[in-house]
Amino acid sequence: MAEAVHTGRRRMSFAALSQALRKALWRTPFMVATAGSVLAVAVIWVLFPAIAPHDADLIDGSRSLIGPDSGHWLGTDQLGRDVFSRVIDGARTGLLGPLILAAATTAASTVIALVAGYLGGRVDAMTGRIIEVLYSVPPTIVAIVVVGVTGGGWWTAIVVLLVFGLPANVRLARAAVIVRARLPYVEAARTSGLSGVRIIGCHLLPAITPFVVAVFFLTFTYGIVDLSALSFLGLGVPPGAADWGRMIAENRSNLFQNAWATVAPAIALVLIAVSTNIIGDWIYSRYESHGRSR
Amino acid sequence: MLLVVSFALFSLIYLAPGGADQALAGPYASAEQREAIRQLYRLDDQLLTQYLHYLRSLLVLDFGDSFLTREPVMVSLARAAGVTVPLMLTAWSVAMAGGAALGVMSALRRGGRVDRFVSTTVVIGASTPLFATAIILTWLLGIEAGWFPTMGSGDGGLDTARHLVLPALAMIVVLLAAATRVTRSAVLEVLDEEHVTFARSRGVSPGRVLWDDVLRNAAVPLVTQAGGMLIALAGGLVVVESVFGLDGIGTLLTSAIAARDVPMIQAVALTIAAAIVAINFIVDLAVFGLDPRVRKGAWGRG
Amino acid sequence: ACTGGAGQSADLTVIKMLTPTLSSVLDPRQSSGPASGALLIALEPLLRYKGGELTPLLASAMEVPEPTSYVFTIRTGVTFWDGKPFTAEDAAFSIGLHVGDDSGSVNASLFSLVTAVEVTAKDRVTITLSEPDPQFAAGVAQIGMVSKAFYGEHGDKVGTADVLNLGTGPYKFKSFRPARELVYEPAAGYWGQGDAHFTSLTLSVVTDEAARLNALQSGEYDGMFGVPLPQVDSVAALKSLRLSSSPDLSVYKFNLNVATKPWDDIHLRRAFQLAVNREAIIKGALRGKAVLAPTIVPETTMAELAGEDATAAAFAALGDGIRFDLDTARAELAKSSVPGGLQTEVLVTGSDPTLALVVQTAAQDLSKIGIDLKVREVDDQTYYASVYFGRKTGGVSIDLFSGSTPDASNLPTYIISGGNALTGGGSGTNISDYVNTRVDALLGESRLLGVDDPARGAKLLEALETAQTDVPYVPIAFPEVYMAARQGLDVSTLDTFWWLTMWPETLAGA
Amino acid sequence: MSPMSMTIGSAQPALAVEGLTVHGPRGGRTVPIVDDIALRIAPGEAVAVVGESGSGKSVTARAVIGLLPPGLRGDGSVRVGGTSLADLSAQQLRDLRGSRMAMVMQDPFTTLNPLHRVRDIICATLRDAGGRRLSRANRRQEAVRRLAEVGIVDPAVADAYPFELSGGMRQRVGIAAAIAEEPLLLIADEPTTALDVTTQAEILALLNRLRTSRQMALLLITHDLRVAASVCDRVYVMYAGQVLEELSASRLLREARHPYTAKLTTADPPLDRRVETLPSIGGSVPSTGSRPIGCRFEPRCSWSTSACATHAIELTEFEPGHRVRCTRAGERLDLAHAEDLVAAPPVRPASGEAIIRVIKASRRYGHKLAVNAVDLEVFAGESVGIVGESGSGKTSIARMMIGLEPVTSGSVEVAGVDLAASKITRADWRRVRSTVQMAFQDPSSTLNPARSVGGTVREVLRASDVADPRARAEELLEMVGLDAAYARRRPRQLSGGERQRVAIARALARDPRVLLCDEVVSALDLSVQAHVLNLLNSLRRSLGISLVFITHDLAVVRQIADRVYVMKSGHVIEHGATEDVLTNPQHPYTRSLIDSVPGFVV
Ligand SMILES: Nc1ncnc2c1ncn2[C@@H]1O[C@H](COP(=O)(O)OP(=O)(O)OP(=O)(O)O)[C@@H](O)[C@H]1O
Ligand SMILES: Nc1ncnc2c1ncn2[C@@H]1O[C@H](COP(=O)(O)OP(=O)(O)OP(=O)(O)O)[C@@H](O)[C@H]1O
Ligand SMILES: [Mg+2]
Ligand SMILES: [Mg+2]
Repeated sequence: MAEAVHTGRRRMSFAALSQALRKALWRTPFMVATAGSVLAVAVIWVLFPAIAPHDADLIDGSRSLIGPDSGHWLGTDQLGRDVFSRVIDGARTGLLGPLILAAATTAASTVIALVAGYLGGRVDAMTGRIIEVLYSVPPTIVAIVVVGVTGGGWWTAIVVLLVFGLPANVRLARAAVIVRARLPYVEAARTSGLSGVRIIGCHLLPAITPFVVAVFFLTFTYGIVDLSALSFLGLGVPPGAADWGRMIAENRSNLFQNAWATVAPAIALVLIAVSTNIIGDWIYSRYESHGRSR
Repeated sequence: MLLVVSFALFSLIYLAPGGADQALAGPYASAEQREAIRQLYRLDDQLLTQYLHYLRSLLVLDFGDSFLTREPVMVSLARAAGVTVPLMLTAWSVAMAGGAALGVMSALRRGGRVDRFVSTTVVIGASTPLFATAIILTWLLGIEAGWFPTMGSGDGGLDTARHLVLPALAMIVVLLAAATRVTRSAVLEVLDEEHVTFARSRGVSPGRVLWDDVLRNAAVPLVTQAGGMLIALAGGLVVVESVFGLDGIGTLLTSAIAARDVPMIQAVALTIAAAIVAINFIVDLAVFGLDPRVRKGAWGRG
Repeated sequence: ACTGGAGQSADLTVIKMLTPTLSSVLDPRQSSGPASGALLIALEPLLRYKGGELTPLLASAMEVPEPTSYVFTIRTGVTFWDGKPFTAEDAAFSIGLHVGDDSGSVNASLFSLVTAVEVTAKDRVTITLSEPDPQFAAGVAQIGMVSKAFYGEHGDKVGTADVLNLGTGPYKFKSFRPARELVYEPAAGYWGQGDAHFTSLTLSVVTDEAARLNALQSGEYDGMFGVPLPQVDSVAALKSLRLSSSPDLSVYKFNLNVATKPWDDIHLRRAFQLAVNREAIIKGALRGKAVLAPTIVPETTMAELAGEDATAAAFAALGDGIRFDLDTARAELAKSSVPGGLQTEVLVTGSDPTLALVVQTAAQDLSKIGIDLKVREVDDQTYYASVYFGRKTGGVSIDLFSGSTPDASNLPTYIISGGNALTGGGSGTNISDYVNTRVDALLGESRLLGVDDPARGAKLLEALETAQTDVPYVPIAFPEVYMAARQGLDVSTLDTFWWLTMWPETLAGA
Repeated sequence: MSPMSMTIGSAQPALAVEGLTVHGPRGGRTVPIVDDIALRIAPGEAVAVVGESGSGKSVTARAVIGLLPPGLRGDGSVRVGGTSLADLSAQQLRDLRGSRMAMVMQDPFTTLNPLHRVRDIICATLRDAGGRRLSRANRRQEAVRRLAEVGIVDPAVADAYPFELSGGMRQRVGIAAAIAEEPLLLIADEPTTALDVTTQAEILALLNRLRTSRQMALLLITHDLRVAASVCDRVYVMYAGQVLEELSASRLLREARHPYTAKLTTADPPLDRRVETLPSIGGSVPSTGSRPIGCRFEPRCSWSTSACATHAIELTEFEPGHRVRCTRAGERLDLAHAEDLVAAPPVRPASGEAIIRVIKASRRYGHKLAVNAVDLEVFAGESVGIVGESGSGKTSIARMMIGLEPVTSGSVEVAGVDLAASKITRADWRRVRSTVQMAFQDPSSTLNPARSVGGTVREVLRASDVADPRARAEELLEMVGLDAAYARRRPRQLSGGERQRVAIARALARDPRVLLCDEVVSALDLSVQAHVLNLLNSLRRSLGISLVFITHDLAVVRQIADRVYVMKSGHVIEHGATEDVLTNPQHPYTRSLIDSVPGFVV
């Protein structure tokens, strides 16, 4: 009996899942689908850098700055490195940095918001105070100052962007949590004696999950934009790394020789940023309309 | 907050490799020469001593002279602000006005073609890094079309205005996107409110409904966010000024950092911090003026 | 920037030029090298560098009664822009500004041997050195003369945008934005013959490379001194501009610090040297706009002093010793204390992007023998602090060292003399902290000789050869220096020491 | 041309709606929301539209005034005072609004523009002789006059902002604004739902007064049958987008002919006595898009025939002025009416030790004392009601009893544990948790949407170390009248009443001795409310647990509470046996509360 119920449930949930998936795909706007495919391509680049036609770091002075041809689809840069391969290789830093940033920001802000929002009282007030102070500080300026002075580089930039980007996210997440911490089902969970960890993990977290996912994507977008701006200013990744921001900066004065060396990474950068933004926005708006109708 | 910022900066520079002595003495300087300069600027004092000394001079509103240019930092700051402030304010106000207009337009045509077009463009605008926008604009309008100078801040007056067109435009593109977004969602939210329907049910003319009921209510969140956007714009300042070779606050900051010009870094950072405080205050004031609920609440408390 | 008119070159009287660097203060103490080019047309020096020679300017004559004594006769009839006469007092004051450790002058190293600056007669200034210095006169040509009274009046505000400075030159300062832009106007009643050619002259610095290129292309500027190598091709592509090039007295080199483990090991240094593919670097990173460097002094500079034949022979020998040869490099490495190779970090500064390109290219070949170079970009201050002033590197560093005077001994004195090793208490320009008594002896002897004595050249050559065997440096290339200007402006004769000359005259084609 | 110039004979109805249909999107399709509605209101007549939530009342009202929300489309003919709206230009339609018809909405807290002063809101549409907006002084004067008309005599109110006013005042301002141009027809969409009972009575009285004094037709939308019966002349009963019955108000409670109407009236708990069980209607309202083809009430109807399910039913005249959409309207069905219900046995007074003892407990929020020195006791097995106007502190006291809200002063003892103590041990908390549990008001958020029903209950069981959570969970669901199969459902697959039942099951999972119910039925439709009330009563009987039942509805409290506490501004002003308090109130406030209930006479 128990067996039958079990399998029955599984089959049902599978059917429900596939149906939900089909429905979701069907209803997905064209833009979001496009954005998704762009991201997918980028992820493939990150996972399989070997698909690049050349070694992205292979320097060959005799082939410097040639235009696109059959060997080098997007030509070469100043040191004769293959631009196309570098754009592919650039996906790693291009996505990894924002990914780390977004993951860390999302995780940290969610945890802080959940704990502060759930506990309320003095903890929450303290968090709120700190956040208010940090909130009005523009992270990029701080990153420029700190990285500029310490010469810290990429990781420092990420940490600074994380610390100073956090308040905005904590603020949003905290607002979401506080609303939900007052929901009857959460209060019911409290009064029925569930542990705080369980309430936070099983009731509050799922309630703000779409929100968290949206924040993740949006932070990701800002991560791309901010980190590439720092790289562009020479404050991010070390020279020589195939990073889109840096490639743009390095090749910008060679526009006349091989424009693709600048344009290709710029296109990649903008496409990825736009894609994550579209997806984040989409999730967020769905979440928001859900929130409203509820 | 200003104190925190200033102290944090002080320690940061104190701990950073290299110092003003190097910048002043040049790469061929001997240890003795650098030592002499360190003595002169008291760079070898304890962090706290230096800081207290600095604070003391701040108290009498003396921000000191720049190590590098020997000018009072306030003079350099004022010169840089002469470029940055008009740039920021123009970009910001144009973007706010345009964003508000676009946002209202697309909100009123929710789901329509205009809305979808605006929303899409806005996403692209918002997620294109500022430097990329700047480069594209330089290339299109500066070089290909040759309409505007791509570099420098001009010789004052109309010429400066011409020089600021492209940098302002670059900032506008990014900010406009954000402003449009905020306006759109604010207006949508207000449109869903009952009092809008109520006003319409009483035959109030659409223009009045739009103005009195929709826009005035949507203005509150917009104004609240407008300050934040102006602040966020400061982050892009360094990039824009660098791409367009402008001698504004951002450039001043980076060059001061490069030379470890402590008084200058402090002055710039404090100015930015003070500007942020001021912006937030103005926003609060504006919201105070706009929203009687806030106003009355404040009266009740005070 | 053209004032219009018939479109002839003679009508170019308002020009704006880009320059690599401007100082933050209009004070000779705060500018050296190309930055001084902005000062020396307004704050004239005692001696003017012209056509490779030093000619009298504010000094009507220079005598060297003994190698440690220089006597300058001050020209009469020279007036400052305010009409006051230029006196020996002013000259002594101007030189004195740079003497001493506490002078705060970036040019102090040029005057480090000075023991006294005295006004020995109404129109006479005598300078006493502690030891002979063949480059001293060239140093004097690098510093502008200022007014003692003006300095007394304005104190440390001299040179700021508000106060500017007072000089004797045909161009006077009109407005100044620190480190950014300097505008000159003709000085009324110039003491010398011939008025300023340009009615308005502007020098600007644009740090962003692309912005610079855009500005050149849009015609906002009329030319540029010292086009950075990576940009040369782009500038060359601009139809409106003409480019000229000349050899530079500067050298890209790896510094292998002999006092830092494991680089104290000659085998390791040799292995490193053999594994650097300098041709590849020149072709790629330097865009072919540089000459292979067998040692740290360019052949032309050396040849002027030591003679063509002797120099050519010596350079050929030097060049043979440092061929790119990976197999030999491997063999050397095997003999070293780190036969398996090593990994180390090389700092580069963002203000010269070429450095990073050079290291990256070198790293590709070095990695083949197991020496793994990681590039880290830092800002100028960190770079100087680590490379020049302290030895906070893993032992390997890279720099572009530029001569401060045209003399052939300039580079060797800074780079390989033990006195400039940090370990010897020197300024640290001997980045490898290389101390070799033989080399020091040779350099010392060369100083005692006459400025144009070919024997001096021979001693320098020998010093270079001796130092080479110890591989403290791996010379890579001598970059060329490029000037660009629109038609009608003549940059063809401006060389790497353009800033020591009366360059506006050259530009005007006078 | 202005509609003002049209002449309207008194013979013309104030409102005549024919064949009104509104379509809207649902799940990607366009479905009808309301179907073929016909309404007719004579000048000066008051007509009610009643029906449960989602039946299409608001959509109908919006369609009449021509302000459907975006995405909805209406067809059919609407004539106001003889003018067909379809013939009008947008400008003319706008002129008609406010001057010929106006609307008052449900929530007085959101219908007024928060940024405008009362005088500007009221006078927004008024013009002087020259067609210009009134000057500020004129606006103020005019506003004061009109406020007086709706019973606000304080002239300062004209200069106030809406947020400075109480709910009742705001609704009056809303009415004053709506009738500023003396319309022929006033549509009031649940104008009192958000208000206190006492205020509600005043507003209804005001509307009635205005209607007679101005000969203004009133279309009153409500779900409160008693309001409809007491205030209006005629009633339309709506269900699932259709009018099921149209009859005179006097017949509504006693002589309804449609089984749905009849059931609804019996499900409405009587105020004057306590009944054994309240009749309820099984099933739930079909959602738009999945309505039956035949009679829409057929699935829930106990008199349905096979034909009911397959054929659409016409609205037919049963008697003059009484139309019914039912095939069996003419037959004599054994339709029960309110009088026929069996009275409940008298209450036995509770005895023994108090489980919860609240002594001089207060709760302060900032400057506001929400609960002020309240004494309250709950004994084993009894049912305690707490009634009072909105904001009187009912919820706060309940939350204090379960430890969700700290006690500012006084003490709250639960099973011997003082919740006001600064430190409470884990064991003590455990004891408190297994003594009291709570069910909340809002059915839509009372369950975690991400968890299945079974999961929700089992989670609590696991936390209290029950041996076989799965079996016990099914047992609990059955106890609240839900099939074990419900365990697998998600909250969104449940109706409001079902959710409330699951919430009760979850509360019972800890085997509490006291169950706190904070307005558990106020958001539910009448038919479902009866279910939940019956459930609670039967649980009390079978399990012997005590109930603390918070409500503002006196009729409900009568059905469920043995003793009742009446609260006002944080104080308990009266308490005693329900029977005594309701029939013989001692405190004037209690009396006014009772008097405010429409149609109820002590
Ligand atoms: N804008 C809309 N878009 C789609 N469907 C809507 C919209 N507004 C209302 N509906 C649907 O129309 C139906 C009737 O809604 P309506 O608001 O008229 O009900 P009601 O009788 O007023 O209920 P209540 O008593 O809860 O106010 C509901 O099922 C609702 O889902
Ligand atoms: N968290 C809170 N912060 C501040 N004030 C509060 C809070 N909760 C309640 N109040 C105030 O305390 C008073 C009593 O509120 P409570 O919710 O107990 O009333 P109630 O009788 O349950 O009202 P209702 O019938 O509207 O539910 C109200 O004036 C309310 O505004
Ligand atoms: Mg409704
Ligand atoms: Mg309540």
